[in-house]
Amino acid sequence: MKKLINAPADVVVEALAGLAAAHPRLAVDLQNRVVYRADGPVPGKVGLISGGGSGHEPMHGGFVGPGMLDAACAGEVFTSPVPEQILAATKLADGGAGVLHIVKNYTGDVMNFEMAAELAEDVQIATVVTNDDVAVEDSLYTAGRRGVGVTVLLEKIAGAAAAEGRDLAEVTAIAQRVNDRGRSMGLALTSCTVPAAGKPTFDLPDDQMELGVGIHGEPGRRRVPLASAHEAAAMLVEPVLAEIRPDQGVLAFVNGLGGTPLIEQYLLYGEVAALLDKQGIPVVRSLVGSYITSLDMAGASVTLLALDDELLRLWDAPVDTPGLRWGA
Amino acid sequence: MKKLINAPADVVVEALAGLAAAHPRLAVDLQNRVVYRADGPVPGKVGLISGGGSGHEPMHGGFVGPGMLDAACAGEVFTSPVPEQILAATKLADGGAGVLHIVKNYTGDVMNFEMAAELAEDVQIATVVTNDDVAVEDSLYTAGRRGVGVTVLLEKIAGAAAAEGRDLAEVTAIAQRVNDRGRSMGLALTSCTVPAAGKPTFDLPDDQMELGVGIHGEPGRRRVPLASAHEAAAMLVEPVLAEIRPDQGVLAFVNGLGGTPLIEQYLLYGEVAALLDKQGIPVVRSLVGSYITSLDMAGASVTLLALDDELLRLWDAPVDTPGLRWGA
Amino acid sequence: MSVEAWVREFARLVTAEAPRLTELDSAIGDADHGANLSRGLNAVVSALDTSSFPDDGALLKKVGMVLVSTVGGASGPLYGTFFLRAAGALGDGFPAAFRAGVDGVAARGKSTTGEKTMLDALVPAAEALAAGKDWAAVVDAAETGRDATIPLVARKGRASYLGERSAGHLDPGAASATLLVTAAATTLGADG
Amino acid sequence: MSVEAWVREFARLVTAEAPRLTELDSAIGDADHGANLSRGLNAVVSALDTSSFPDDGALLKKVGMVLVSTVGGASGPLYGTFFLRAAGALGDGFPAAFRAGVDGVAARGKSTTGEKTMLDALVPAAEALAAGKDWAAVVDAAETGRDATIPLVARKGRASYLGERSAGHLDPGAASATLLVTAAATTLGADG
Ligand SMILES: Nc1ncnc2c1ncn2[C@@H]1O[C@H](COP(=O)(O)OP(=O)(O)O)[C@@H](O)[C@H]1O
Ligand SMILES: Nc1ncnc2c1ncn2[C@@H]1O[C@H](COP(=O)(O)OP(=O)(O)O)[C@@H](O)[C@H]1O
Ligand SMILES: [Mg+2]
Ligand SMILES: [Mg+2]
Ligand SMILES: [Mg+2]
Ligand SMILES: [Mg+2]
Repeated sequence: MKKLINAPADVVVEALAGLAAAHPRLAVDLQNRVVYRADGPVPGKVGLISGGGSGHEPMHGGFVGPGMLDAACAGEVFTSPVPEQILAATKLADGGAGVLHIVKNYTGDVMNFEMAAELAEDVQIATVVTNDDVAVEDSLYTAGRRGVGVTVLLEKIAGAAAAEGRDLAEVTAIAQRVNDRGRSMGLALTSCTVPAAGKPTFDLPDDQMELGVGIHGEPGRRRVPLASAHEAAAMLVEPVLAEIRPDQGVLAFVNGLGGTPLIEQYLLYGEVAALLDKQGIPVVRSLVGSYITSLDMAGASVTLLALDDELLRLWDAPVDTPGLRWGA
Repeated sequence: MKKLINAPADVVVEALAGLAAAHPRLAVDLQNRVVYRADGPVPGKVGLISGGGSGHEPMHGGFVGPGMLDAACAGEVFTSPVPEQILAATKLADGGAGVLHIVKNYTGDVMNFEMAAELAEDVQIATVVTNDDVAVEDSLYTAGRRGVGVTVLLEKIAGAAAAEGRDLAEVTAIAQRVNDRGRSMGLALTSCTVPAAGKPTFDLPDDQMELGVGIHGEPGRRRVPLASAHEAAAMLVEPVLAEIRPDQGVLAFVNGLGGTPLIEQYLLYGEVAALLDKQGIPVVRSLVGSYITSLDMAGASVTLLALDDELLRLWDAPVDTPGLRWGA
Repeated sequence: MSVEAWVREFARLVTAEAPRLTELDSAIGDADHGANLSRGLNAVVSALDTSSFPDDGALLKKVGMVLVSTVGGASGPLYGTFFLRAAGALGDGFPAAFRAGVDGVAARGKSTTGEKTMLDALVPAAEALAAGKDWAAVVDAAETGRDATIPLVARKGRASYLGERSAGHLDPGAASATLLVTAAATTLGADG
Repeated sequence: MSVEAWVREFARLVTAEAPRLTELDSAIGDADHGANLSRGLNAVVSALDTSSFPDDGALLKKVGMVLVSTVGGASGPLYGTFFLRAAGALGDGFPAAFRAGVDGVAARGKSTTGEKTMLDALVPAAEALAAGKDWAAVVDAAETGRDATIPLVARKGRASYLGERSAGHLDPGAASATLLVTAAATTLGADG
């Protein structure tokens, strides 16, 4: 394992300390591993929090700031945070108008957020669970689909809605709409290495890739021969398009998983854009970069969000976080 | 070699096409591999161009936009662009007030920019050569030091000066001051793989790292045992501090080399900040991210820029590019 | 009978087996089950070392709360709920307490047997206990349930994302749950 | 004597040896010397195939311009300058033209022999040509100069960044420059 870290057990706290040091407008409660707006909570504004295992940076801590999250709590690497942390984040985000919990659909995340919500007696809480990963079969009888790339877009758009002064029900409805209109699919060229494990989670021969991979180093749905970017784009875009109705154009999001550099992400984006163009689907906005990662995994995911006028307007609204920033 | 690409020979053009597709306010001359402002050139404004081998994304194409570069030309991977490309970029950036060539100090870059400047008869050209890498001994009798991380900061700051309406001599002087006041040092945990070569440029045992590495997969100054982030920070910061006089505080820039995820970059930033704090050097601004990369190389570099009032003000000025964006 | 000894023995076994639990989790999960549980059980042992409790119910409640607040992931709330629920039912005897814990896991996890989870080891053990079987039979029930997860296609937890590819691997939670049962047999069985 | 044959033979050798040139560049550079030069010489061959030239000087000038505009890196301007300068001096005979080319490389690269560059092969070859040595001796001079780069510590080009670590490796540019000389011997020597 080759990583710029000290002891594996300290990775999360030390990375949070670095984030806080680099961004003076963020504060961090190192005990509870909560990143929050140093100028928060904003009175009268709906608070937004998210959280999850670490290893997905900049998500979520890097999305704390005006126009996006009010607080984020970080679990151990790939391990959802515990209720106490979520509760601490909730309180730090509560400006009196209620708090939206943005939860990625993983059993651990869902249960820990549920327990936190049960404990947060004096704060009004709403929850939205993202489950956009089309690699996983959608079924009532299973844990269901994972929450992946849509989470980033949702945090931005719901954050803009809250910044506009919408109430908790409205912000929740918008968040839910983002989740409903967005889908994702990912692939891995290499495994990641969890610091505490010290070796790659899975072995992947040089001539193969994992298709339908998540963001926790879990193996994908199937192993396929290493493909060109052109073929890979089709493998990612087609199952996504099978599930959304982009009547007013899409936001196309190509995401690097941590070990794949930007040159490849842009090359893949070009293939994705060409494919959408061929299908007559206008790309109204785009996002290319490593925003929801899986430690050092090489690979990428594609998320398409079927925009509507309101989602587009909220996407374009100012945001001022370490990970996403414009108009500010 | 596992990369999201098609044919190795097409990587550069296809990545540029993707960049242009993702950022409608950028245009790209695919023939000359020049990225330029779609709304440019700006009449009366000093034009800024840079260029170099590809494989360092987002640098330089991702730094084209208001407040930074007017155009950038991309050579083959790790190969400086040819004079024709540089000339094309110069013309696309020329708003009548002259063009600043920002050149990283590599023999090939310097010679190709020189030849381009000789050919650009009707444009007034000034040149600044960045050479901030303290890993290389500074000597009149050699090729001298490499231009690395300072280039990013210089493009931002000189870009802001040009946007303010400064003339070519003033913009050049400010650019030169950034170079003089900034120094960098890098290390690699792994080699990168050049697409056309198909295999890692060098082998690096699991328990070693290359200290004093550049951004072209060239081996570093020496191979040292794999160190903790704490020790690595000292190895990077100390030789840099030996060469600058940060009388008014520094801009601290921790840069990922392409294969190192943000969680490690922030962790390293925390170590760098702690070290500077211990030495009583105030960190006035910071930048953490993969801004000048070496394909998929795992590793990081530290750049410190000794700020002064004017450099700080220009750093804070609005910038609107794919790679750096604020205030816009 | 000492539930404290049971918990300490569980902690000892998990710590010893942590690498293997993580290994199992690498195959069909995210390579953290051993790290998660041993982190939590270390915290439990510290809490036991530094506190005293009015009764066993209070002790188990504390165990549950420490697990909930230190483990995270899926197994934190599940094992935490197990001990919290067991604590509340301890007055009805160990088999009833164990059953209550297992029911808590099923409720918290919205899961049942046959979905390739810790329940596949826990439920047979609870049934064997309820039927008054001896400890060897109880451990055997857990182990049989655990091994029976191998061919299953996961429907709950992270392994469910693998679909058919989850078959052929032992569920890490079923492995750790079997340690819980083994620990009970070693400690509670000694005087039972 | 045909300079066109010379250039074509140089292109053939570089294409054949490209992987080895890149290999040499991996050790002390950035792993692209073979790719750079073969890309440029492919373009040169295309240009030769599709154009005709009034004289050899015009042809060599075209070769230089194509190299400058297709190779990039350090070797593009250097080999480009070599051919551009050689083109201008061809009227004074091949040895003088070759010398002019070599001087152009030194001027463009601000370099001299002993710095572990292509000049270490080019300069001895130019001197052997000037001294009227036969082609075998000219090639031998280039090869000896090339091999003498191995122990040198690089002072110019990318290898200079390695400092002492650059010693022990053959300079890739010296290797490609030796192919230029070999190509001259094979083609120009045939009728000389
Ligand atoms: N819904 C559920 N019901 C019961 N047990 C579950 C459920 N989901 C997961 N588990 C158990 O949790 C184990 C995984 O625990 P762990 O690796 O610590 O958490 P995570 O999956 O969050 O990384 C699985 O092996 C399985 O036995
Ligand atoms: N200043 C110089 N003078 C002469 N030759 C040089 C100089 N700098 C580099 N070279 C030659 O160029 C070769 C490298 O060429 P190439 O790999 O194509 O370019 P780059 O170093 O830009 O990647 C070196 O091996 C060396 O022989
Ligand atoms: Mg986990
Ligand atoms: Mg090169
Ligand atoms: Mg797990
Ligand atoms: Mg080279």
